[in-house]
Amino acid sequence: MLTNAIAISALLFMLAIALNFYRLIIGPSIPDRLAALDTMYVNAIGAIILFGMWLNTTLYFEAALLIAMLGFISTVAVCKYLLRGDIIE
Amino acid sequence: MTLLLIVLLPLVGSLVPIASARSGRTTCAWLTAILPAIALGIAAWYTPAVFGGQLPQVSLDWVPALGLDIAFRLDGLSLLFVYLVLGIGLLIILYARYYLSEKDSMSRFYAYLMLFMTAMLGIVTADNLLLMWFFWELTSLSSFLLIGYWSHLSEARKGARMALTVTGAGGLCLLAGILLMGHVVGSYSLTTVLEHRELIQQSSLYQPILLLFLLGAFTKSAQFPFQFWLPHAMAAPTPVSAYLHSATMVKAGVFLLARMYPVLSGTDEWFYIVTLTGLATLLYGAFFALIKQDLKGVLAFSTISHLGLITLLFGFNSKLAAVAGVFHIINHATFKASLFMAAGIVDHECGTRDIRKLNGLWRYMPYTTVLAAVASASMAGVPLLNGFLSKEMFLAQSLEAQMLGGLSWMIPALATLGSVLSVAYSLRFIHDVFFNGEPRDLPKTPHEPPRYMRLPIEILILLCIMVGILPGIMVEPILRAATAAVVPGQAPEIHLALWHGFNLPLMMSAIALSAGVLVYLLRNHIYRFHRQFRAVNARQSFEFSVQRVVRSAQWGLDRFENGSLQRYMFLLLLSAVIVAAFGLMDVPSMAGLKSLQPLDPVVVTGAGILCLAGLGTVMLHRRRLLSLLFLSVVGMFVSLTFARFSAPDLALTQLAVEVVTIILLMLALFFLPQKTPKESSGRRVSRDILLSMIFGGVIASLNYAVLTRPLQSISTYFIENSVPGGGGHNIVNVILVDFRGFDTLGEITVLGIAGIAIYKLLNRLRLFMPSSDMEGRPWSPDRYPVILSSVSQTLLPLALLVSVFIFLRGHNLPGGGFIAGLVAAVVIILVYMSRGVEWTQRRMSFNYQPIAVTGVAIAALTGLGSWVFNKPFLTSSFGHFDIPLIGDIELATAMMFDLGVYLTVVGSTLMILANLGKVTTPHRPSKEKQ
Amino acid sequence: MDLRFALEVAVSALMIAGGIFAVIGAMGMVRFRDFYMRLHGPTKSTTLGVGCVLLASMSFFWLKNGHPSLQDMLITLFLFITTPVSAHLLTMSGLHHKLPSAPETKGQPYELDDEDDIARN
Amino acid sequence: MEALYATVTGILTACGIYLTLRGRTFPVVVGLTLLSYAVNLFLFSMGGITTGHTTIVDSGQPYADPLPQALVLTAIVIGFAMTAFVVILAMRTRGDLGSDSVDGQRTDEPREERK
Repeated sequence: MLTNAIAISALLFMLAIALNFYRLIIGPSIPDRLAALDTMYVNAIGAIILFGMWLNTTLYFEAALLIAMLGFISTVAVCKYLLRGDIIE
Repeated sequence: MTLLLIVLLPLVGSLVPIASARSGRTTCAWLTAILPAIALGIAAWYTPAVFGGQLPQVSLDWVPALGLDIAFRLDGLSLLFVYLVLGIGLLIILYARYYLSEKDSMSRFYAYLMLFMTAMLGIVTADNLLLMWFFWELTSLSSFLLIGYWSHLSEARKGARMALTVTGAGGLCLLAGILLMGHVVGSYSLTTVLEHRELIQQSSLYQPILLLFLLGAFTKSAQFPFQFWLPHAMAAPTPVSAYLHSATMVKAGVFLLARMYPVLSGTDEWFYIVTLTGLATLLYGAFFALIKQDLKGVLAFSTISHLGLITLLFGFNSKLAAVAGVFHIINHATFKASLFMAAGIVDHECGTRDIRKLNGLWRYMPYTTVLAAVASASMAGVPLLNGFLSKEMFLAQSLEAQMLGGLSWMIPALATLGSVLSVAYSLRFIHDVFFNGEPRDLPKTPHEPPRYMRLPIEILILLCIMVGILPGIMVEPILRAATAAVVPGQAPEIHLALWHGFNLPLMMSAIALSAGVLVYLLRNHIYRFHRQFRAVNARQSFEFSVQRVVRSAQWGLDRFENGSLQRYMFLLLLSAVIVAAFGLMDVPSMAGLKSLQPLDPVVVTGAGILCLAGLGTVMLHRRRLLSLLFLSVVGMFVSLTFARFSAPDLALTQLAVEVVTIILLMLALFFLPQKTPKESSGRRVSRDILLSMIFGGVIASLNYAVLTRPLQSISTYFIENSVPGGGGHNIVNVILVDFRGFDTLGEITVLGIAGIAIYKLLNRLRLFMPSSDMEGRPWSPDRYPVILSSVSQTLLPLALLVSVFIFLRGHNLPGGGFIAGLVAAVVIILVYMSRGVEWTQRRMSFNYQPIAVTGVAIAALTGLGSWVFNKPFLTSSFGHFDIPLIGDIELATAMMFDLGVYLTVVGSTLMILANLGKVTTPHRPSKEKQ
Repeated sequence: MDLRFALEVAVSALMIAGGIFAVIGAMGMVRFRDFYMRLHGPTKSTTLGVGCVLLASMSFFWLKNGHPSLQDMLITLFLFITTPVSAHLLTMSGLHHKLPSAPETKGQPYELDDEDDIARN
Repeated sequence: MEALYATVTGILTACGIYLTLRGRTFPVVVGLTLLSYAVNLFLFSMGGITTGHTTIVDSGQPYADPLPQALVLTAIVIGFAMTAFVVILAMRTRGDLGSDSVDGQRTDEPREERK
């Protein structure tokens, strides 16, 4: 049962990511795309966690952890760029 | 071993004049003379042995792999030349002392001269062809320096360049020939080569070898059609001409002929090429010697003609001819050197070399007149002088030559013609210069030269006469020895004598003498005859051809190198893809035997997004920010791919690097245009698309081919030894910090260097900062959004904890120094972003360069540490510790190494990003200041 | 055994729910009319979805190893700290870009700019 | 799976190559980054693409080839360093020549706002 659940959920997450990517492509505005990117990061976390469960190993959790941190940071960077142009000032 | 000294002493001697430049001209000259004198003594010491038929040799390894060793030999031929080079060299040193004027730097001249002497001695004594070639080119170089000694005269410069070009080119041909010969014989040792006459002459490479060697020889001794450089080399100071262009350097060519005579001669090719060249040179030189108006020009052309004569002699495939050739080498050296010196004296005392002005000098310098007269008589081949003997032999041999069949009579005829001309120009040299009326408007009033300036000439003249009268005693032994080296098999019966009775040769020289006088008397007709030809200036045509070569080279270069990196990139990639494609063509089938893995929808979706993101990056590359967003999607999915295919470490690293890269590009983008203008032509775009598609195709098929083939991995060793050897369970990390620790050390060093280089590049970088973004919106006034700054502050310790955590577990589970370092760096960058440089700097008041350097140092020291316990570099030892929550970890020395990696990564990354961020700070003062 | 089965059911349910939430969030992101509405999707639904999955995995590995994995907690922590902040920043940049807002969007965003000024001084 | 993987690598390579052939520094840098992604994927796949394998000793799963992973790991980091270097060079070019064209000729932006 668990494996099926994992499979279904993974598919759903992939679908979600695909949709985000669609938004990233069509835009229209840069903040839109950025939001899409950020959401992709978040969904990627879910996907990786599921993958870990599927292989039933915790080896991939660091990846998720890093995405959680670094995805945020890159979003911040782009926002800062949009707002101030110079991200380290 | 003492044999080496013959070459070494002059080499050392080239330093003496420089050292003793201060201590007066005469002293300098004497000091310089000492070492060659000693070398001459050594040669003399060897002489009995050589005459006794022994062959002193010495050999040291230099580059055995190339068959190149420092080997010298001293057979008869070498000895003869050693005597010439050193003996005449000493005389020249003496002569030059008085010839050179006060303003000429004497030490420089002597240094060049000694260098040349060394080279010359090297050629004649080398026992290894490559070594000989080395010295051969050295003579070209040093002669370049000597001819260009008066570098303020364009004449001298041009002449020197010409000489260098011609002889240097010939030298390269010689090298090719030597390599071929070495290939045939299988050794470059002269001794060995000389034993393989048949082998060489049978081999199919004989013609090329012969041709290349002859090219070398002919260019060096100014044989037709390469003779043109010699007259222009007369721009050199006369001592140089006397030394190089009579006695030594131009003799190197004929020396080569003599040296290779045993192996190369005796074939028809040899006969035809060498004889005809020699004959042509003989006549050409003789004719122009007769009509030149420049004193040294006359001598130069006469030298050419005599070299032709010697070549001709070597051309006849008869032993006696070779003997005559060697003999004439000696004679020519003696009388021609003295003639040059005499001409030098005239030039020196009268201030001109123009024969039309020089007349009747005998009144002013009777003594010199006598010397010159004797020398030129010897050149003309007047009996009782050495020139006569060798000319006799020459004429005799010319009668022997039968190879031309029905036309054989032409050789003696032409030979006689040559000697007729030589008589004529010798006569002219004397009569026009020293007699024949009064001198016309000379710059100076001539008078006898200083005593010691004449001494060298006197000595040489003395030799001429002695040899001429008592050849048997004077030269026969050395001639025998030399011939033994030149002529294979048992030496021919040499009988040097003044009087062979009334015979054809004698008659021929009688004809030559009388006809020569006649020709001289009729010279004006010859001038008139010659004047109708347009004079070709060899130098101009040479310079012109050089220019043409340069221009064509420039043209060829411009075809490729038009300064556009874009174009270079294209060419580079094109060639790369061609190479790769050819590699792929050898692969019989694309797909290997390995069974494929099934697809699953998740992977397909991911792959699709990855590709689309890549394409998006390309399509939107004009709107740079957007393409960055797509780029980060690519990065994320690449790392997901790594995770998917069981490489967690890679996934982590890729993630961190991707974020860092985005931040970096963002920072840079601020200073760069936001949009890329449309400038590449449609043709270029389509061309590039085509190339990149081909490239992608090649890579894809290559990758597929690899993936579908069963692979045998070499990693089993690492897998087995990871725990016992490295004390870590994460094999990837153990490989990084332990097995391949040395590579990692190199890599972090590169990282540190890159960081420092960037730090330097940013130094005093002046950029302009847009005050608004691309839509012209002014920047938001809110510098540090409150929420962001507070959150990032709370996040900081947590994130650093994570980085430490990743670092500590890295040895056993995914993680490690690289990743942890990147994470830490990124987090600190977050603080920079949210709080600004001032704030951060105030709290983290240290530079990052030291951190990076410390990191590299720690890593290196860890490696060295294992030496203390005399283990090999980077051997790791480890013990177990149990830390709650993180679990059992080894504190291995590898851990220390990893710490080094960690610090380096943190340091360099921050060095790059923080410094880049700081660029703007001084220009945008923050609120905290006020 | 029974308990175990129940837990498995719960975990599976959580995962499915997470997936659904994620898709809903993405749908919202695609379908909503203007930027400010679109932000609702990720900020709420997606976070919730991933939260569910995290919860699922936490209990899953608790089941498996007897103790919850540290990383799960850390991830959750990060996620719940960062998402709001990034959302906030996104809104700020949206406002800064003066993105058009559909009539349904409440509040006149542009006055917020002045608020920014106030916040600054 | 293999075919898909190879295709992706190929496409990424193509994108990278195309961008590196552009005439401005920034696209070239982006292109280099893409290219390095592609190359890393390629190198990584030399150890075979495996699912659910591991590089952790005795964790019960079969081993993936650790060597390519180790090499790629450092390659990624060094790649970043080089990208950074190129970027800074690009900035330097812009600063000194006032143009961001790779050939460093055309000065196209007004050099105002020098602070």
